[in-house]
Amino acid sequence: MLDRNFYRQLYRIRRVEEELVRLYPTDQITSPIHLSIGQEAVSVGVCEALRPSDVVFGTYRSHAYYLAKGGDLRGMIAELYGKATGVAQGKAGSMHLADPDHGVMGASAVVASTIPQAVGYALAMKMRREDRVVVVFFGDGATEEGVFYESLNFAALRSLPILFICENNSYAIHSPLSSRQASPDICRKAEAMGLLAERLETLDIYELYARTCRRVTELRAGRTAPVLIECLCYRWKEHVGPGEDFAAGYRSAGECRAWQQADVLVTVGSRLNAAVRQEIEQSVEEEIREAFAFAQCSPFPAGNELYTDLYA
Amino acid sequence: MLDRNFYRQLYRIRRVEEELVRLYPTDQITSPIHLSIGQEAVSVGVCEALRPSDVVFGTYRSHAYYLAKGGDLRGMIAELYGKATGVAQGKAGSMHLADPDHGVMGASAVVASTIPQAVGYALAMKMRREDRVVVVFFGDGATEEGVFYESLNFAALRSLPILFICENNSYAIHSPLSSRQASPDICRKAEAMGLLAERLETLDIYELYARTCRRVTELRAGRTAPVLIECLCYRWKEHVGPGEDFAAGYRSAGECRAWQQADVLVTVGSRLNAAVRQEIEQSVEEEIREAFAFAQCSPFPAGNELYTDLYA
Amino acid sequence: MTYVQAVREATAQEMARDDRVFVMGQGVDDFKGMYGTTAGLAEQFGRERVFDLPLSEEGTTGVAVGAALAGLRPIHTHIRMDFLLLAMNQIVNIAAKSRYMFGGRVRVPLVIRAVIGRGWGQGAQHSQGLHSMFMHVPGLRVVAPATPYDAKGLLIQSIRDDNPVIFIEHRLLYGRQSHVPEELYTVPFGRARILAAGDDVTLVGISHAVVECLRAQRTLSQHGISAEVIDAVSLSPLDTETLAASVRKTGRLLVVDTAWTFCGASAEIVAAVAEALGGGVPFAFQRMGFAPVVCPTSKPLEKLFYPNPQTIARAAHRLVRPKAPDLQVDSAESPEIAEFKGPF
Amino acid sequence: MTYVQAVREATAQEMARDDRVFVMGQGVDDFKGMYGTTAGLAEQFGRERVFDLPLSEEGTTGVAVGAALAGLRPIHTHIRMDFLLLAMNQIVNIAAKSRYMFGGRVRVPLVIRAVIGRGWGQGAQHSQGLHSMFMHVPGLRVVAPATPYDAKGLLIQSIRDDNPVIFIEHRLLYGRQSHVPEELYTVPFGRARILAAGDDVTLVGISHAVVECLRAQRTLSQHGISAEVIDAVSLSPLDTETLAASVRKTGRLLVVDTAWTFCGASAEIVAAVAEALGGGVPFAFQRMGFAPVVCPTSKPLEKLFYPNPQTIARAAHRLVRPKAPDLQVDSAESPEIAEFKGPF
Ligand SMILES: Cc1ncc(C[n+]2csc(CCOP(=O)(O)OP(=O)(O)O)c2C)c(N)n1
Ligand SMILES: Cc1ncc(C[n+]2csc(CCOP(=O)(O)OP(=O)(O)O)c2C)c(N)n1
Ligand SMILES: [Mg+2]
Ligand SMILES: [Mg+2]
Repeated sequence: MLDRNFYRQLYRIRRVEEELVRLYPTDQITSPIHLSIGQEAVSVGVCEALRPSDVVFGTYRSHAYYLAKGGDLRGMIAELYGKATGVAQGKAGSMHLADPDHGVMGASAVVASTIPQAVGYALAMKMRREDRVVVVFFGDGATEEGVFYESLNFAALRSLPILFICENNSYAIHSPLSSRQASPDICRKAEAMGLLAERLETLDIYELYARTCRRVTELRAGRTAPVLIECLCYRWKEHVGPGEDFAAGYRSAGECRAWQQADVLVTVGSRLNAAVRQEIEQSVEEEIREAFAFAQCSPFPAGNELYTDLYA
Repeated sequence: MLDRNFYRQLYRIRRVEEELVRLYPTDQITSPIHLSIGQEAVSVGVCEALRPSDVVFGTYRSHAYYLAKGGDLRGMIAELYGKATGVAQGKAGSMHLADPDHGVMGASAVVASTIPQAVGYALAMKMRREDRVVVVFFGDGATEEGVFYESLNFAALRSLPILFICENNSYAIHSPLSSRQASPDICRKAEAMGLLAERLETLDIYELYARTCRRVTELRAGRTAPVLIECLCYRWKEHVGPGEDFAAGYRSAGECRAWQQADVLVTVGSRLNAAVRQEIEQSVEEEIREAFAFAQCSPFPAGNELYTDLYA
Repeated sequence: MTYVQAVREATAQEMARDDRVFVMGQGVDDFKGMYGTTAGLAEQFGRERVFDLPLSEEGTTGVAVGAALAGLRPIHTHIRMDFLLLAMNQIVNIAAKSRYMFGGRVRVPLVIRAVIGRGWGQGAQHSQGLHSMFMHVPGLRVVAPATPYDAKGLLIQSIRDDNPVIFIEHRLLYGRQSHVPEELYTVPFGRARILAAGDDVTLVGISHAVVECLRAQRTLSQHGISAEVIDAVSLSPLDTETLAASVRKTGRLLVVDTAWTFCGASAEIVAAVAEALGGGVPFAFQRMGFAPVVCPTSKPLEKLFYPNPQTIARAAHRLVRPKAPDLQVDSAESPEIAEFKGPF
Repeated sequence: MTYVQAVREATAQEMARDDRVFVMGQGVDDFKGMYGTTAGLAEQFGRERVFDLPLSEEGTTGVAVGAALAGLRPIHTHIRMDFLLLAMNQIVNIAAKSRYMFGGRVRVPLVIRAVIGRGWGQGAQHSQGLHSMFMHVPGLRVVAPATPYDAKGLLIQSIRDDNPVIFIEHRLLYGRQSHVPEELYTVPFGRARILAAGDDVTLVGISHAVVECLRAQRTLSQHGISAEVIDAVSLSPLDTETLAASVRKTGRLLVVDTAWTFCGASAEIVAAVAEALGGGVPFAFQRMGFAPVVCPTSKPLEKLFYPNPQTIARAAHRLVRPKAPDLQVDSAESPEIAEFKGPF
């Protein structure tokens, strides 16, 4: 069952983004997209361990965790197309995707800036004595922002039910981690702030899932300090946009190849029998086709929409 | 010789602040003062190990390091009195004391906010291949601000000649460290950011001096990562102002008593013979009397001074 | 009841009424209790609902936003408005924008209380009135009540509002007294208050400047000039209508702010009133506020940094009688300034 | 030469002239080189003088201030102005105030380059023009050149100045071409530039809005309206004199900003011009800028968020001929907007 779920999720995210890659050159999506291709397993491994009532926060690289947590696909694609049927009626685009009905609390284009909100959401859960948890996804670059440390300290100080997931793809745009951080050990930083922390050196979705399950159970029960899991991973596409950028010189295709050879989608897929796979793939393809068609047919927001929803 | 220097510095700072305590109720000093009484040994132990060409940055609790580094006393007292003869012609007060001619680069009333400037100053030294060092003083509270981590990372990343001195008096205003930080180990945080770090559990001025000498020598030679020394110490007076506040309930007089019994001024003084001590005390008393008289006699800045020195 | 008591009462009553309301801020639970505005609240409502914060303005502002997104109603306090400069990203990029950028699917019911400091050498970084920065940003509300009555009513209104509100207090208003009803009441956003009616000139004050305008008004009346004094109260939304109606009547406008004038609230008020009156309708006006420098600590300079009842009266007099010699008034220091002995 | 090349050339020439000048910013040394404005500089001047930064805006701004205090002349770059919100404390509380609060004993020769984004769904947090926040603060200079010529001359001026300068670029100006002298030259602060002379109405544009004003001016002239187009160029200090002189002549003022209008630069310009003209001298005016909401990403909404040559021309026409029916102009999209395909 886990294999199936993993595969469906991984395949779905990958294929959604591949469709975005295919269609982006048509200029119908007129906003920046930051793709997660290659990193999907982080979102899937973590979100599979969550309940619908749990909440995630994330970044502009929003598609994988949005979908893995159960965000509405049609509303997402329509949002990227800037349509009135988008989850935010075309006001969010890819960088601010959110679907609060499904516990996806939204993204920010300012690096690290959703981290403290995730902590605040967890504070509210704790104050209300709920057994929900918050997960916040962010990149390695985010761990250079001061607010990261402020957030960890606060979360640890108040023992909040929150799991920090650092997707360490070792680059912030084109800068390698080693040129930005004196000490590359992110877990150690989290531990110094009073968290529990662990690193996953390989993109092992089963291991990530198992660890998340364990941690989340403890967090729900209020039995543990907040936790940070650092997931090493790799971005296959350019930082923003649909292309590849191995020719740019800041990283090599070879570096990527090792990750591509260990593609989690393939690993998980190989554990399913062909019929099951095919069934999953067909239904996902159908869903994706339908979602893009929906987005493309949907109307743009009317002009007066510009002025709605500023204040509640 | 070291004993003499220590004693002169310690005695001078203590007595300057005692005079401020005595005179504050006359309302001639019309700006907030944050006293270092009890913590002087940190500034003295560190600054004795510096050269005149080295540079210090600090906080609104500015008197001790300002004087220990060689900041002008008359200009300081006149500054507190808001006089035209003050180091900043009355524009700084106690919270923004600076004397760049003597390597005192100034204070800020915003917690932690001079830390990155100290790092930037050290960057300039390194770019110019100077063998100078920067020292920045700050409190335990400052280590909660995100900019502290950003600054440590940058300093470590570029191996800058800078020494971070955390004066951990275990309170930020009336809040104990334990209610503000999940993990009270500040050294560990610094180490996680790539610094070398060490803690001084007692206010041993000789030990602090020795360690500073060693560290500063290494920093000058570019042989070490930046260093943080955490000095445990205790503020004897209220957070701001001349009074005591043991009746307020957030801390006890007993807590303070242990520190007062180990008063560094007394320890160091007891190592000098009476004549030497007396000579030092007399000359310091004379200097202080003169400085306050100078301040009191000095004119206030003229009205048009309001508009000078905004732009260079 | 004093301004401090009014703020405290509004908080306590709303906390009693609505258990989603909580208070977080550096020192809110200590013996000083934010100048008394949060005194005893921790005891009354428990330390889960009234708690101290680490020194992490950006982070804790984000925490407040997150708690608001989750349906709580945080009141986040700052003993100086200057510290909000550390939290601008969370306030401007997140709090102000979340609702709109997520297509109206979330609410951010957040009150940020911030104190403008003044006097006793507060100096460069403890004296700023930064409201115009927040007024500039759609998605925020900005209020600056000058009376205990408005402080209570507007704080209740702000707590109940589903949007982020920057609630600005002034250190020198804290001792101000006025009648404040015991019951819960709200004062609406976007409503200025006419404190004194007059025909010759409109004085619009912001926060503590209102008090100084009232003093100037008394001086002016002794010299036969009838000044209408308006407390702006709500800065965003701004009650342009009330201001414009007054200027339409008096033909003269003097705006006195507790901030710099360049790109300040006073620029906006002048422009907005001119707009409302139609660009072609002339009125004499002047803006007053901080001197265009950094706030110095030395007392004589500090005094010159701020408008005072004398300079306000003189400016108003010049607007009304441009040809007459300058008004001569004796320069008594306003009592709350003379009496303020800090340190903070 | 394009705007990008002008910025790059100014930087390179000043770095060659003065070895205290250095460039630090996220990505300045990568293959994109800040949209090309820093391309090749690391190779030319070495990685010690042109270097990448961690994602730590507040901290690295403080680092730049510290290096400036030590006598170097940093140029600190930000690919979006929105990120300055993370550095407000260092900019406003430290950089702007250090010289004054230390009694004139230090200098802060610092240039902060910040880009306003627009188009291709930049959205809420990558599109803000926050200049009025900086204009509000004494101790800062704020400039926003719209032409390659001014970009080069003002950048050189800013680098040589001993004060912190917020140097604002606009993403859509980068491709703009004009003649730029090869030699080093400076353009002074505080000088607006009259780009087209006219008698009927004064159009004051800020940054990219200048380009749109020029387009509107051509449309207006086809309809017999002669618009004077002024590029504000320097926002603080502001060249009120030049603006006021024009309005004195035309009697009408339309300010078009690349920012919100409430408490914005456009409010200041209106107020400052009215002050200069004497409050009692009437002139018709209007402010235009961002719609008073958050910037949406959907293209049709994004389009409505900004003034454009058509809405500018229409507004100017209304000012000149208030009784005439609205100007009908066809709404071609400005080429740099139509051609911009992001992603950033
Ligand atoms: C505060 C801030 N600084 C800079 C940027 C520009 N920027 C956008 S994405 C990015 C890289 C972030 O890297 P990381 O956190 O590792 O996430 P990744 O893109 O690798 O997923 C940068 C620097 C930004 N958006 N926000
Ligand atoms: C950014 C900021 N937040 C809050 C304050 C208010 N404040 C002034 S001093 C202080 C305590 C700082 O504690 P610490 O760093 O330990 O220094 P200490 O006063 O103990 O020497 C606080 C919270 C401030 N000045 N700046
Ligand atoms: Mg990364
Ligand atoms: Mg302390």
